[in-house]
Parts: sequence; C-alpha cells; structure tokens
Amino acid sequence: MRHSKEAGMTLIVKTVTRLTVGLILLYGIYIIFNGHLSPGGGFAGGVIMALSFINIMLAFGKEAALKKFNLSSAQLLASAGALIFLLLAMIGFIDGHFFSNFFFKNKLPFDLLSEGNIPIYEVAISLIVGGGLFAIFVALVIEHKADKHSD
Amino acid sequence: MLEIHLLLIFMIAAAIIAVRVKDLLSSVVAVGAAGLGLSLSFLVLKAPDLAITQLVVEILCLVILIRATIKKDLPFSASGRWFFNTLITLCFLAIFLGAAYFSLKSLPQFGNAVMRVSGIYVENGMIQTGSPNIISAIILDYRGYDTLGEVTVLFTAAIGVLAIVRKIGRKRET
Amino acid sequence: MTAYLLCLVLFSIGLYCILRKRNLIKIIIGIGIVEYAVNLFFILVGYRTGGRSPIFARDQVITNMVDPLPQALVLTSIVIGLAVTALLVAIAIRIYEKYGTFDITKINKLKG
Amino acid sequence: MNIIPLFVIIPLAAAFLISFAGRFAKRIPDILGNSACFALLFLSIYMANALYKIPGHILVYKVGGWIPPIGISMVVDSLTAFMLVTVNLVAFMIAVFSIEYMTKYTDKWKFYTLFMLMIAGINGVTITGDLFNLFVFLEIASISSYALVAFGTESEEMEASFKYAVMGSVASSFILLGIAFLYSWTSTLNMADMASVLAEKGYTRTLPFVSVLFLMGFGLKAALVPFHGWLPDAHPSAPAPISAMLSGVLIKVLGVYALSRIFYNVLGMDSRILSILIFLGALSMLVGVFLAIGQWDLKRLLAYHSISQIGYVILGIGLGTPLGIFGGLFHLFNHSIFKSLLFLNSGAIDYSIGTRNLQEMGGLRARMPVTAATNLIASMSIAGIPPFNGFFSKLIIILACVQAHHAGYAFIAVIGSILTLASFMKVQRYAFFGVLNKKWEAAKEVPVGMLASMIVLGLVCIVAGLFALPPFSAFLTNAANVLVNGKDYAALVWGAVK
Repeated sequence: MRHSKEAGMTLIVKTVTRLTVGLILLYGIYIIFNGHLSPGGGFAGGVIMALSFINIMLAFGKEAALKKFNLSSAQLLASAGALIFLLLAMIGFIDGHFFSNFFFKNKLPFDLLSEGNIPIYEVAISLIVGGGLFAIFVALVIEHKADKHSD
Repeated sequence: MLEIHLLLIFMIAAAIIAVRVKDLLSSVVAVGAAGLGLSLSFLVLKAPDLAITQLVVEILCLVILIRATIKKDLPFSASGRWFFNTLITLCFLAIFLGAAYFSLKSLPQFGNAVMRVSGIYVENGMIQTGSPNIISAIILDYRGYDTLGEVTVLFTAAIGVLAIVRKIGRKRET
Repeated sequence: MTAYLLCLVLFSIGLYCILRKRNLIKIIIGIGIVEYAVNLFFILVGYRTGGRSPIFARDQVITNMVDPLPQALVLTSIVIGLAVTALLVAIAIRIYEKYGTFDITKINKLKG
Repeated sequence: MNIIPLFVIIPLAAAFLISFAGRFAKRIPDILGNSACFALLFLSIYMANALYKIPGHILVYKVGGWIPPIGISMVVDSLTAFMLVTVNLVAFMIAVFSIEYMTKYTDKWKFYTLFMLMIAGINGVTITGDLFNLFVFLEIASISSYALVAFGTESEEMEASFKYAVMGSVASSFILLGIAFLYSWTSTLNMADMASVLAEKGYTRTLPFVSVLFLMGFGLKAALVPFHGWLPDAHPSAPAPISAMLSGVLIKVLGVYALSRIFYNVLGMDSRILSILIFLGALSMLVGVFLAIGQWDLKRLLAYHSISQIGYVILGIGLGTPLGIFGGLFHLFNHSIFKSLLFLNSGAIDYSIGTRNLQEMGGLRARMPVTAATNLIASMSIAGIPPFNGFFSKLIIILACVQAHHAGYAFIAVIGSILTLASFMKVQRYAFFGVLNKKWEAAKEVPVGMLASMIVLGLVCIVAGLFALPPFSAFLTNAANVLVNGKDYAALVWGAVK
C-alpha cells in the first residue's frame, strides 16, 4: 500500500499530470515575464514552477521527479539566483547607487522589455523561489518519508 | 463594502473551526479555507498581485502541512485543561482588543488611505520606472532593497530546513 | 472601522491558538492565522473607496487608485510567512521523529 | 559615502558563495566566512573613525538613488557606528573560533551560510533608516538564528528551537502590526519622515497602543522579563559560537538597539515609557540573577545571566539622562564582549571534555590554563570587579540612577551585582579550581584558533575600561547623544539628504 503510493498515483492522475504539467510550467514562465505589465511576477511564477515539479513528484513518485531535478541542484539553483540578484543590484554601483535601475530605460511603457532590469530581477527571483521551495519540499516530505521506511 | 465584511466573517469562522476541531487534517483544511478567503479579500480590496501570490503560497503550505501531518493525528491533550490559564489568555485578548478599538478610532476611516508617499509612486511610477504595474515598480525599483531582503529570507529558510533535516548533527567519535 | 476590528478579532483567534493549544501543528496553524490577519490589516489600511487596482492599462486614464505601497509590503510579508511556516514544519517533523508525538505536554526534556 | 551598503553586501555575497561552492571544497566556507568577517570589522572601524572626528555627523545612503521618503535610505550616525563595531568585532572573533569548534558538527558550509546570513540581518537592522526594511532584516536574522539553534539536531535543540521560533514569530507579528498602525497614521515608512510627520500631527490615541505593541515585540526579542521564557532554552541549546552570537549581539541589536532607535528617534520618548523600561530592566536584573544562581548547567547559567545583564542595559537606557544612556550603551558593549567570551569558554570546555555540567568539572585550571585565565577575566568583568570593564559600566549606571533620584533602582543594581559575583564564584570554584576530576586527566587545551579569539576578547575586556575616560569616551558620548537628542534625528537626516 505504502509502496504503491511512493511509486505514484493512479493512471488518471498520471495522464492528467502529463498533459497539464507543461502548461503549468508555461503559465509560470508567462507570469514571470509579464510581472511588470499584469498581476503576478517573479515570486508567484517561481512558486508555480516549483508546484509543477511537486505535481510531477506527487503523481509519478519521487524517483521519476528526482531523476530530472534533485535536492542539491535545486539548492544550487537557489544560490545562483541569489547571486544573480545581488550582482544585478551591485551593477547599479556603475550608475552611482546600489540598486540603480538604469539600462534599457527610456523606452515606452507596456513593452515586454520596457523597464530596465526589472525582468531580469524577476527571473532571478523565480530561480531562488523555485529552487528554494522545491528544496524545502523535497527535504521535508520525500527524504523524511524515505528515512521513516528505513527505521 | 459588504463583501469584505462577509469574507472576514467567513475567515473568522474558518479560523475558529481550525482552532477548535480535534482532527489535525480537518484543522489544516480549515486554515486552507481561511487562506482562500484571504486571497478573495485581496481581490475585493483591489490587490490582484497579492491574490495570485496568496493563492499559490496557500496551495504550497497546504501540500507541505498535509504531507507533514497525514496519518499522524494522534490524540492530544485538550487545551481547556487549565481553566485558569485560559481565563488569563482571554482576559489578555479582551484587553488587547479593547485597546485596539480605542486606538483604531483615531486612525483614518476605512477607505480613506492618506497616500502621502504612495501618491508619488502612482503619479510618477510609470514614467520613472517604465512599469505599468506599480507594485512591480515598487518592489523591484523603489524598494528593491526590501526584495533583496525578501529573497534572502526565503533562501535562509531553504538552507535552514536543509540544516534541520540532517540525520546526524554531531560527529560522534570524540 | 468594523473591518479593522474584525481583522483584529482574527488576529486574537490566532494568538489564542498559539498561547493555549498543546499541539505543534495547531501552533503552526495559529501562527498562520496571525500572519493572515496582519497582512489583511495592512491591505485594509491602504484601501480607498472606489479605487482601482494600481496597474495602468493602455489607453485608459485612471484617477483613483488604492494605495500600492502596502501591497508591495504584504508581498514581502507573505514570503516571510511562508519561510517561517516551512522552518516550523521542518522542526515539528524532526520533533515528531524524536519524541513520536506532536503534543507539547509530552515534549519536555528541557527544564524551563 | 559609498561603503555603507557593503555592510550588507559582503555577508550576503559570502553566504550565497558559500552555499554555491561550499560543498565542493572543504576550506572555502572557512576562508570566505572569516575573510568576510574581517572585512566587515575593518570597514566598521574605518566608519567609526570617520564619524568620531566629526561629532554629530550623520551619513545617509540613498538606495537606488531615490530620495528618502520615496526609496529606502541607510543611515549611519554615531550610534550605528558604535553598534557596527560591537557586532563585527564579536562576529569576527566568533568566526575565528568556529573554524576549529565547528569541526565537531557535520555540514560546516550550512553553518557558515546561516552565520553569514545572520550577520547580514544584524548589520541590515543596524544601518537601515526605514521601518519596514528593519522588519525584513530582523526576520533574516531571526530565521537564521532559529535554524542555528537547532543545528545540532538533538531532541532538546529541536524543542528549544521550536519554542524560540514560535515566540519570535509572535514578536514579529506584533512588530508588523505596529508598523501597519503607524503606516496608517503617517502614510510613510521612512523613520526620519515618520518622526517629522508624528511631530507635526501631534498626539493621537494610536501612539500608546503602537508603543505597547513595539514594547511587546522588541521586548520578546530582547528577552525582558515577562517575555524571557524562550531564552534559557534557546541560548544554551545552540552550538557555543552561536550561543555567543545570540547572547552577545543578537538580543542587543534586535531588542535593545531597535527599541531605543524607534522610541527615542521616531516615536519620541515620554516619561511613561521610560518608567516602564526602568521597571522591566530592574525586574529582569533581579529575576535573571536569581534564576541563574541555582543552575548547574554552565551554558544555562550564562543564559540566565544574559537576561540579568540586559536588564542593566535597559535600566541605563531607560533612565533617559545622558549619563544613564552612556552607561547603558557602555554596558551593552562590555556585555557583548564578556558574555561572548564566557560562552566561548563554555564551548572550549565542551570541546575538550564534552560536558556542560558544573558538578562533573573541577580543577580544569591545571589542564586548560588559557581557558581558565580568560574565564577568570570574563567572570570578574561580569561581576563588576574594579580593573575590568564591567565595573566601570555598572558603576556609571548606578551613579546615573542616584543622579536621576532613583536610589531604589541603584540599590537593586548593587544587589544584582553582588548576586552575579556569587554566581560566578560558584562557576570558578566548581569548574576551574578544586580537585581535578579523575575523568579529565587526559583533557587537553583547545587548538590555537580557538585560544586566539578567547585571548583577544579577554584583552578587550581589560582595555575596554578605558572607554569610560576621555579622549576615548567621546566615542560613546557621541553615540549616547544620538539618543539623548533623539528629537533632532529627523532634522539631521533631512540635512544630510538635502
């Protein structure tokens, strides 16, 4: 019973997940890149991306998902995102101030790249959030359960 | 604003159920309902960014809490065992609410935010940052430093959780 | 005014849960409720009657907007709440592994 | 000045780099962590020196180039510089100590990542000029400290960490609620702007409520007596360097510094708040020391003394007179030095013989001479024996009490000091003097790195008494003046922004 659960859920769930997970991921990416035009942004998008991986993990069991993306790569992704964010903020020193937002400016609003480095910030945030939350989830739920088995 | 009052009453009811119910799983589900009520309240209060964020965060919290609590709802001692302590807590909360009531009286009325600084954001935000979404303009440009703090908090929590779930904390050879 | 007060009632319910409940998961839930209440209070404070959400759209003139600053702050605050919840759940799971219970009356290896 | 943001950038960059590369190479966490701490210490001394030359000077950094009420500003005045020197001095010594000590634990890179994040949070709280930003960095420091308390992953540590995390979250909620009330009333978040708006709008019934919320929130973070329940569990459970960091720095910056900054510079201090602070300070002083005397666990005893000594600091700051604030800040500095030294000593004993129980120790002076000597210095400092720094700061606080016509509180302070002396006589008697316990014949002195940081802190204990005398006292007087002339804060910041 427990083992069948570890291997994933029923066929219906698996099929639906297979069909929707790409869409969820795409929606997350859409939200990230349109954060400055419409509601949403790096944070919500990052959580949605993490949720799509969690979805795979819950439907297909942990082996299938962890093969694609494991704990240490999630943590590396989060660190990389944080470093990118900090570096972007420090690039502002060129313009004179920490966090200055100066390149790509002077364009009309309502364009995808209308506003300086905000989209790049959004991507960095989504990396931290996606990686960090996925790492938290794996650490809390999956590895913890695996250890309970070995006891 | 009738909607917001109804939503608040719904949230209070969900919270009371979450506090009172004996079964942990039901409690988690009830608090999830309160979170969805919060998401709807954000929508009613014209904060769509927050509604989306609250919704996805709520789902994630629910998944984590349910996976953490499932099959573990062992019986636990009832909270009303020490009548005296409960009485003190209720007294404290009553005093808190009473004091809050008096201090709320002198705040600006609901629906009349002053917008001393925010007026500047609304006025110049789109031209100065190029972002039509003023929330994005604030969190990533005007107050980008706060967002650095925010992502650092999340990063801290991730590393903290990884540190806490280690199986062996100390090396044991002495 | 009534909305503010109802919001603080929600805060008090969460506080009651933290102070009086004897189960780790219930305490985490109490903290969650308190965070909901504080976040909602911040947004209530920034509401303007008849205001639009603070997002400009093409070819539209918007005169009355709700206060955008509390929304930006609450976004940060939600993330902080999520981080705290994750950390608390991690500690609670480890406590469960060590003691086999979520009941804090049975978790008392420390004296104080 | 362009170096102000570096106080946050350096530890954050170190943390992210350690987490990125730390698991691949063993030495990277040590090297990066220690060099970052050293750079911070150097920068803070440089900053303090720059400010020392011009009394009353204030530096404002506009993050992102936005002028203050619009963007976030960082403000460095004499008080900030004083806190930065205290924090980064202690942090560097603890980082050096951790190189050897933390080899007892697994996954050192996680420790250093969390440690650097904690320093980033503490420095961020210290330099910020924005109320919500203060909250965000306070949360960084708190969350990393919750995780660090549980770093040993034993059951007691988990229990202590959970208690601490719950109390800390409640405190944070109170603080955030207070900020929401203040935002509704003033519609701004910048501390200087808020101070001007509050002065302009005058008294309102919201202010007492907000004051109580902040008092509860920061009082919980500072472990003042009615709110102290978490401290005696959390501080002893952490690894020794983190105990030193928590007791030495964290409760002071998150509690005392934030409290006094907000009350003196933003809300405006009134006599009712002052009398509450004095009362809570005196209460903490007595309750902490009474609870400490009966303890047999060395770290737990030290933790109770932290409550008692924080009481002295709050008593001094709560007097509101120039001399009182001077004494309070002086004691804050001294306490962070000798309390971190005492916790490092307890860590050294634990490293060498593996116990914290005083009854099992005895005669360790013969086996661990340096630890014993530094511990004697720190014990005499905390108990207030003349040539050491603790004596001068306690004397100043007591004199300030008498001067402000609070002779009763002066008497309580003297009693607290005597009881502290008794309690540390017990530590000396059971741990270092007396007959060597047979079990510890093979006990060895700890490695050089750990000794070096303890010796430096011990030397600071001896030298720091000089801060009470001119010309060095100007350093502290300037810092105290920031609080004494609290109402000038807004004008100074606006003057620096232009």
